[in-house]
Amino acid sequence: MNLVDIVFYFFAVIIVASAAVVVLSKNIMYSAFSLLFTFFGVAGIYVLLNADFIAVTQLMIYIGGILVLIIFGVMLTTKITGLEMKTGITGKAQYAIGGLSTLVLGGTLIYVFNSTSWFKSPSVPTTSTVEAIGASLLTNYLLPFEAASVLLLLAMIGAALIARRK
Amino acid sequence: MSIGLNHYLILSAILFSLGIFAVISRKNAIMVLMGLELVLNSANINFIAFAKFGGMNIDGHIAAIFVIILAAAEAAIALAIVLNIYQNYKHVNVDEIDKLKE
Amino acid sequence: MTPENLLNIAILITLLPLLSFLINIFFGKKLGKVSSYIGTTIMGIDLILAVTVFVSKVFNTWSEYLVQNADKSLTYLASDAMVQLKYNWFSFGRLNVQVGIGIDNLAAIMLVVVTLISFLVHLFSTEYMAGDKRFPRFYAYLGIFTFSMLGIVIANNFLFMYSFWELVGLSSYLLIGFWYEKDSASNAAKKAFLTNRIGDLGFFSGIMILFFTYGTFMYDEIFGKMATGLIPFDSGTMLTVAGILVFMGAVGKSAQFPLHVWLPDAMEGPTPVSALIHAATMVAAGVYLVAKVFPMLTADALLVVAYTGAITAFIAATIALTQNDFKKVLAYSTVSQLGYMIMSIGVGSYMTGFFHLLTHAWFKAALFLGSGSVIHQMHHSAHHFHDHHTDPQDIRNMGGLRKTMPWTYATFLFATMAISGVPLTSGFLSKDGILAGTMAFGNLTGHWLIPIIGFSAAAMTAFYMFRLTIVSFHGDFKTKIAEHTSENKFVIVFPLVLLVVLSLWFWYSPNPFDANAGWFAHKLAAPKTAVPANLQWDFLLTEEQKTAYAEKTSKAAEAKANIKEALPATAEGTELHKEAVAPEANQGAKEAAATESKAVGELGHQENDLAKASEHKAEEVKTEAHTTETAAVKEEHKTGEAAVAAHGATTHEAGNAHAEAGTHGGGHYVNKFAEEMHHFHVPAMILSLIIAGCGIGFSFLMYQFKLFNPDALANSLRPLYNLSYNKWYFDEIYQATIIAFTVGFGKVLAIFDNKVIDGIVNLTGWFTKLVGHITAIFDNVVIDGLVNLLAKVTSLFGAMIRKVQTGRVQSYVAFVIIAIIMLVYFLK
Amino acid sequence: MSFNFPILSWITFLPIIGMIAILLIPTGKDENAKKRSHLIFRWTTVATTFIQLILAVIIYMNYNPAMKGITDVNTFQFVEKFTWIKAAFPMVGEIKIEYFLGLDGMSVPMVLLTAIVVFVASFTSFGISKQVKGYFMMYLLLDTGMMGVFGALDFFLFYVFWEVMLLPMYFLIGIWGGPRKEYAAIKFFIYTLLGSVFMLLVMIGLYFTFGTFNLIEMTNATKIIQGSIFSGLDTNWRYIGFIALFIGFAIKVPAFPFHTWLPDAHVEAPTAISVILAGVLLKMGAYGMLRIAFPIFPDSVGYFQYLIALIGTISIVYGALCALGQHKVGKRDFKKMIAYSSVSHMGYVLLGMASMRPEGISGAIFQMFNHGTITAMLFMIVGVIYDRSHTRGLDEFGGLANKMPIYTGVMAIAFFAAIGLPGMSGFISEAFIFLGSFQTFPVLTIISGLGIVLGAAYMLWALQRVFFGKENEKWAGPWDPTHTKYKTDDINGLELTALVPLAIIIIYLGINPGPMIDIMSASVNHFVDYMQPFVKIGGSLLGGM
Repeated sequence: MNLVDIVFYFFAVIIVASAAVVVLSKNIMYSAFSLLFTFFGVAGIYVLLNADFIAVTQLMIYIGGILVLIIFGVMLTTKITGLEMKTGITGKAQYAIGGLSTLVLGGTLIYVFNSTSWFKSPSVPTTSTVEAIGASLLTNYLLPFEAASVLLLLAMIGAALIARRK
Repeated sequence: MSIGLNHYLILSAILFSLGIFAVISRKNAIMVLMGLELVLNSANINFIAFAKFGGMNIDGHIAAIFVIILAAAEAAIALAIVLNIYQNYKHVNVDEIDKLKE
Repeated sequence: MTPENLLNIAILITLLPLLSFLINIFFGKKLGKVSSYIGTTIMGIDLILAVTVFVSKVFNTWSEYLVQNADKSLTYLASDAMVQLKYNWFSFGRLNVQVGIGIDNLAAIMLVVVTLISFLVHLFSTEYMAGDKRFPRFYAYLGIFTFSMLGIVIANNFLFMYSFWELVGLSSYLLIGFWYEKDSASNAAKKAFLTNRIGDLGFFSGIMILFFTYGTFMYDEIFGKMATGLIPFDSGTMLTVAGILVFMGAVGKSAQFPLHVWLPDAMEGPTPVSALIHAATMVAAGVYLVAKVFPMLTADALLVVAYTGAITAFIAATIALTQNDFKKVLAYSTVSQLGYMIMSIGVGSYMTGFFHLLTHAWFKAALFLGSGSVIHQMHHSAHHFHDHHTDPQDIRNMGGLRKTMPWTYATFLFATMAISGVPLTSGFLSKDGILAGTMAFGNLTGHWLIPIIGFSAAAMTAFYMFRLTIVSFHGDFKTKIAEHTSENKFVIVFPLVLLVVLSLWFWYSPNPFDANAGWFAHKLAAPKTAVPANLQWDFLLTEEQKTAYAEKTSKAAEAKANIKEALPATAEGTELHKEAVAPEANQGAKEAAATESKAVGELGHQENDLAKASEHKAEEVKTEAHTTETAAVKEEHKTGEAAVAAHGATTHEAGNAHAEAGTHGGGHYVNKFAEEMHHFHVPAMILSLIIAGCGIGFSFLMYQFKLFNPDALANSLRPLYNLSYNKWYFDEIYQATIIAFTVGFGKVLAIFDNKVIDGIVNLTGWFTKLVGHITAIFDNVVIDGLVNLLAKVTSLFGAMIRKVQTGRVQSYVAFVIIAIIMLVYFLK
Repeated sequence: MSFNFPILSWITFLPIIGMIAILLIPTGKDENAKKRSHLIFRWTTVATTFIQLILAVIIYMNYNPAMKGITDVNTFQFVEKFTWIKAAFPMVGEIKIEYFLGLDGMSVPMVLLTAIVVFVASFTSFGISKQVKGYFMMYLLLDTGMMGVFGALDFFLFYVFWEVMLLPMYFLIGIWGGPRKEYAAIKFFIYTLLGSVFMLLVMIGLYFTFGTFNLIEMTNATKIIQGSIFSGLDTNWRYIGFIALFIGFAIKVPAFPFHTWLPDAHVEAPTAISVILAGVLLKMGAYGMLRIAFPIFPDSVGYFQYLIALIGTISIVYGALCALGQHKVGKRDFKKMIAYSSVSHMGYVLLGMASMRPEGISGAIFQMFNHGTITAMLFMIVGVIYDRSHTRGLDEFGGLANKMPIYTGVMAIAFFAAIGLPGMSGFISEAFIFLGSFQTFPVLTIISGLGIVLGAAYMLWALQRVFFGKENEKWAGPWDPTHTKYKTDDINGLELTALVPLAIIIIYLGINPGPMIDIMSASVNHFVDYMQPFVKIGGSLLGGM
C-alpha cells in the first residue's frame, strides 16, 4: 500500500460514513453537519485525482455556498427546539422497499462498474488544470458557459421571486 | 492492487445509492435535497475519475464544473420552493404534498 | 434664317399657348379678368412669330442641310420641302423611337391659320365670355387647345401627330363641355370624344401597320421606304387598308360620314369655341392629316377618301337646308365644306383641297364669330326682357338684324358670299378649283358621281347660307328681342372685319378667276406619291415615276420570262445531254465505283454506280441550263427593249400632250391630272357660277321676295323634309344599334360576370362546403366514434392503474429506481 | 457590384423594423393618449415607407441599365446571396435554399413602384380608426412581402414572400373592410391560395428537375437532370407545369376568367388597401410570369403564346365591357368599375408580354408601372368622396365639379391617364404594347383596340355622372357642417399630398418615358433574345391572327 492508497481509503471512509449519517440520522441538524464532511471528503478525492481547481471549487461552492444554504433552509423551516428537529421517514413499507431497491441498485452499479472493461488512456502528466479549464471555458465551451451564467442569473431571480412572501 | 478507476467508481456507486435512499425514504424536503446533493457529488467523482483514467481530460473537469453550477442553481431554487411550501403548508413533509395526485 | 432658328421658333410658337394654359389654370382665380389679357397677348406674340416662320419658310428656298449633335440624338434636316428636326425620344435598346417637328409649306400656312384664328377668338372672347364664372378657365382651355393644335401642325411623325391628335380631342372635350352643368353640353362633349376615339382607333391601327412595316414614325422615312417598293405585308391591299385606317382618324376629327354626328352637337360649347375648334382649326386637322399622308394613299384609298368626302358634303348640305338653329346650320355647313376638302384631296386635287381649308377657315370663322355676335346680342336682349323661353339661337326669332347690327350684317353677308362661291372672294377660287378637280377626276376615271355631288352640294350651300342670312338679317324684326339688339363692341367687330378682308381674292391670286396664277398654287404643289405605281392612279404619277416603274416591271417580267424560258430549255438540255454525256459519266462513275467497291458489296456497287452516274449527269445538265439561260436572257433583253420602245411611244404621246398643255396655260404639268384639271377649269367655273347663282337666286325668291312658300314646299316633300330636318336619323340609328348594342352587351356581360363566372366560383365554394359538411358528419360519427372508443378503453385501463399514482414524489422515484433495475436485468 | 451595402435586404426588411417599433409603442388608455399613439403609428409608417422610398430611389440611381440580368446571373445587381437553409432529408437528399436577392431591369421598376405606392397609400391610411396599431403592423408586413417578391431570385424565397404577403392582406380586408368584408377576404384568400398551391407544386417539380431553387439556374436548359419530370422540350409535363404556374399567376393578375375575386376585394377593402391591391399586388402576377413562368418554360410559352394573347385580349374587352355595364346594372359602384378597368388594363400587360417583342414587353412592364400609379390615384380619388359621403354609388353624385374644383382637376388627370391620353404615361405604355403585339398578333391587337374606345366610354360616363351636370341635392350643404374633420368642401392637403406626386409621375413619364424605358431595355432585349428560338414573333397578317 502506498501513500496514495492510504489517502484514498481515508477519504473514502470519511465519505461513506458521513453520507450514511446524512441519510440515516433522524436529526436534521446532524445530517446537515455530516454533509459537510461528505463534501470535504469528496474534495479530497478530487485532489487525489489531480483536479485541483475542481477541489477548490467544491470547497467554495458546496461547503461555502450550498451547505450554508441548506442549513439556512433547515433553520427557517424547522423549529429548533424540541422533537421537531427530528425528521421522520416516509413509512415503514416505503422505507423497506427503498432500502431494498437502493441496495440492489448499489449492487448492480458496482457489478456493472466491475464487469465493464473501461477504455483507459495513459494518464497524462499532472500539471495545473486551471489554465486549461479557463482556456476551454472561453473557447470550446463558451456557449454553455454563457448559458450557465444566464442560468445562474435566472436561478437567482427565480429563487428570490419564489421565496418572496406574498 | 493499486487504486485505479474501479475504486473511484465503486465509491461513487455507494454514494449514489445512499443519496437515492435519502431521496426515497426521508420525509423532510430538505433531506431529499441533501440526498440529491449526494447523488450529484457521486456523479462528479465519476467525471473526475474518467478525466484522469478514461481520457476525458479537461472535458471531464468542465463537466464537473457545470454540474457544480447546476447544483448551486438547483439548491437555490429548491430551497426557495421549500420555503414557499413551508409558507403554504406550515411543514415541509414531502409525502403529504400530493396535489399531483389529482 | 437657319433651320435651327426656324424650328426653335416653331417650338416656341407651340409652347407659348401651353404657358398661357399653365398660368391660367393655376393662377386663374387670382387673375380674374386679367387672364384674358395674358392669353390674348401671348397669342398675339404667337401670331407674329408664326407669320415670321411662314414668310421665311414659304418665300425662301431652303438648301439641303444636315446637322447632328454629338451623340446623334438630335438631327436637323432641311430641304426645300421640309425643314425638320428629329430627336431620339427613347429607345428599346435596338429600336430608337424618334420624334420631331417639321415645317413644310403646309405646316407654315397652318401655323398662321391656327394662331391668327386663335388670337381673334381670344380677343373676341374677352367680350363674349365676360361675366362667366369660369372665365379664366376658359382661357386656360383655349390655351391648351391651341397648344395641341399647333402640335399637330408641326409634327413630322405619326407618334406626335397621334399624341396631339388626342390632346386636341381632350381640349375639345373640355371646351364643348365648358358649361357642364347643362346635361346637353356634357353629353355632347362625351359624344365628341368617343366618336373621335373610334376614328382614332382606326388611325392608330394604321400607325401600327406602318410602324410594323417601316419601324419608324417619321413621315419622310416611311414615304421614302415606301417609294422603294417596301409595302406592308407585301400586299397592295394592305397598303390601301393602312391608308384607309389612317384616314379614319381624319373621318373622326373632320366629322366625315359616318362619324359626323358629333360636330353639330358640339355647338353646345361657347360660340367662340365653335369658331376656333369646330369650324376653322381642329376639324380641319383631319384634312391636314390627309394632306400630310397624301403620298401614301393608293388609288383605292383615294377613291374611298373621295367618296367619303362627297357623301359627307351631300348629306350635311341636305341637312343644313332645313335647320332652324343658327349655329346648327353653320355646323352642317362646316361638315359639308369639310367633306368638300376631303373629296378634293381624294380625287387627287391636293392643292385645292388645302386651299379650301385655308379660305374656309377665314370665312367660316367669320361666320361663326358673326353668329356669336348675333347670339351675344340676342342673349343680352332676352335677358333684358327676362325672357327665358325664346331660343336666342333660333333664326325664326331673329329677322331684321341688318338694321341693328350693320357691321355684323355686312361681314356676315360677305362671308356668306364667299362660302357660296361668289366671284372676287377666296371661296370662289378654292371652290372652283375643287370642282374642276372633281370633273377632271370624273373624266379620267368615269366616277362622274363625284362632280355631280360636288355641284349639287355647291348649289345647296349657296341656298342655305343665303337662307340663313336672309331669314336672320333681312325683313322685319320677328320678336322684340331681335328689335332690342344693337351693334357689338369693337373687340367683337374687329375680328369679323379682319377675317372678311382675308376672304378677298387678292391675297391668294392676282387673278380673281384663277387660283393657279397665285403664289399659293406654286408653293403647294402636290407631293410625289410614294405608292408603287401599279397601286396608284395612272394620272397622278409623274413621268419619271412611270418610267421607273415601267423599267422595274419590265425587269421583273424579264426575269419571270427567263425562268419560264429556262425551264423547258433545261428539260431539253437534259434530254440532249443524256446521250452525249452518258459515256463520260459512265467513265467517271466506273472510277468512282472502283474505289468504292472495296468497301461495298457487289449489289451496293451497282446502286452506287447508278447514283454516281445520275449525279454527274445532273451537274452537266445544270451547266448546260446555265448557258441556255444566258441565251434566253439575251433574247429577253431584246423583248424588253421593245417594251421600252413601246413605252417610249406613250411617253412621247404624253410629251405631246404636255406640249399642247404648255401652249395652253404656259405651265408644265407634273402629271396628267394637273393637265386635265386645267382643261376643266373654265367649264367648272362657268358651271359653278351658274349653280351658285341658282342657289342664291332661289333663296332670295323664297325668303326675301317670298315667291314660294317654304312651308308649302316642305309639305309637298314631307318625307324628304323630315329626313333632312331629323338629320337623316343618324343619331337615332346609332343610338338604336351601336350604342344600344354595346351598352346592352356590357350589361349582359356584367350580369354574366356576376352570375355565371362568379356563380361558378361560388358554386365551387358551396360544393366544397357541402363536401366539407359530409366529411364533418363522417368525421363526427365514424372517426370521432373510433377515437372515443379508444379513449373509453384507455380510461378503463387508466382507472385500474390509477391506484398506483400516489401523488408522492418519492414513490415515483422509487418506481423509477425499480424500473431501472428491472431494465438492467431484463435487457442484459 | 461596387455597391457593398445590402440595400435590398434593407429595403425589404425595413418595414419589419417599423412594425416592431409600432408593436413596442403602447396604445394609450384614455382618449387623448390614444389619439397621440395613433398619430405616432401613422407617422412611424410614413417614416418607414419614406425611408424605403429613398432607398428605392437610391437603387434606381445606382442601377446600371446596361446590365441585362434575366438569365445571366452575373449581371444582376445589388445581389445578396448566401445559403439560408441547408438540410439533408431521407429520400430527397440535401435541400439547399438560398437567400438570394438581386435586381434586373424588370424588377427595378417594380421595386420603385412598390415603394411609391406604399408610401403614398400610407397617407390614405390615416382615416383608419379601428385597431390602428394592428392595421399599421399588417400594412408594414404586407410591404415586406411585396418587396421581397420583387427582389427574390430563389424560387423558395419568392414563395415565402408571396405567402407572407397573403396573410396580412387577408386581415386587412377581413378586419378593416366594408360590409361584406368576410366574404371578400375569404374569396381573396382562397383564390390566391389556390394559385400558390399550383405554384408550390410546380416549384417542387422544378426542384427535382434542376436540383436547385435558384430561378436563374432554372433558365439554363443544360442544368436539367435527365429523366426528371420537366426534362426535355415540349413534353406534356412541361405544358402542364407551365399551365399550373400560369394559372397561379393569372389569378393574381387577374386575367379572365380568374378575375372575380378582384371586384369583391376592391369593393370591400379600405381605400389604402385597394390602392395597394391594384397598385402593387396585381403586378406580382405579371411579374411572376415574366420572372418565372416564361423563362423557365420558354417552349411552353411558344406553344401557348396565342392563348396567352387571347386571354389578354378577352380581359381587355371583357373588363371594359363589364366596367361599362356597371353603369346600367344594379348598384353602380365606383370602385367596382375601377376594379373592372384594372382587369382591362392588366389585359394589356398580358397582350404585351405575349407579343415577345421588345416594344411589347417594355410596354407591358411600363404599363404595369403606370397602371400602378394611375389606378392608385383612381382608388384614392374614390376614397376621397367615400370618406365624405360614405357612398360610392355613381348615381348618387353629380355636379361635384363646382363643389370641389381642385379635386375635379386631379381626378381629371387620373381619368384621362386611365383612358390613355397622350402626355400621360398610360399612353406610351399602351401604344407600345399595341405596336409590339401588332407585329405578332395583328388581329387580336385590333380587337383589343376596342378597349381604348370602351375605356374612354366608361371613364367619361363616370366622369359625367359624378362631376358634371346638376348638383345632387343630397349633398347640397358642406360635407361636414361642423367643420371639424373637413374644413373645406374641396380635397384637403393630406389627400393632395398623396395624389399630387402620383400625378407628377404620370405626367412626367408621359412626356419623358426615357428614364423608365432605358432601365429595362437591356433586360427586355435579352429576354426577347432568350425567348426568340421558342416563340413566334412578327408574322404575316392572317397567319398569326
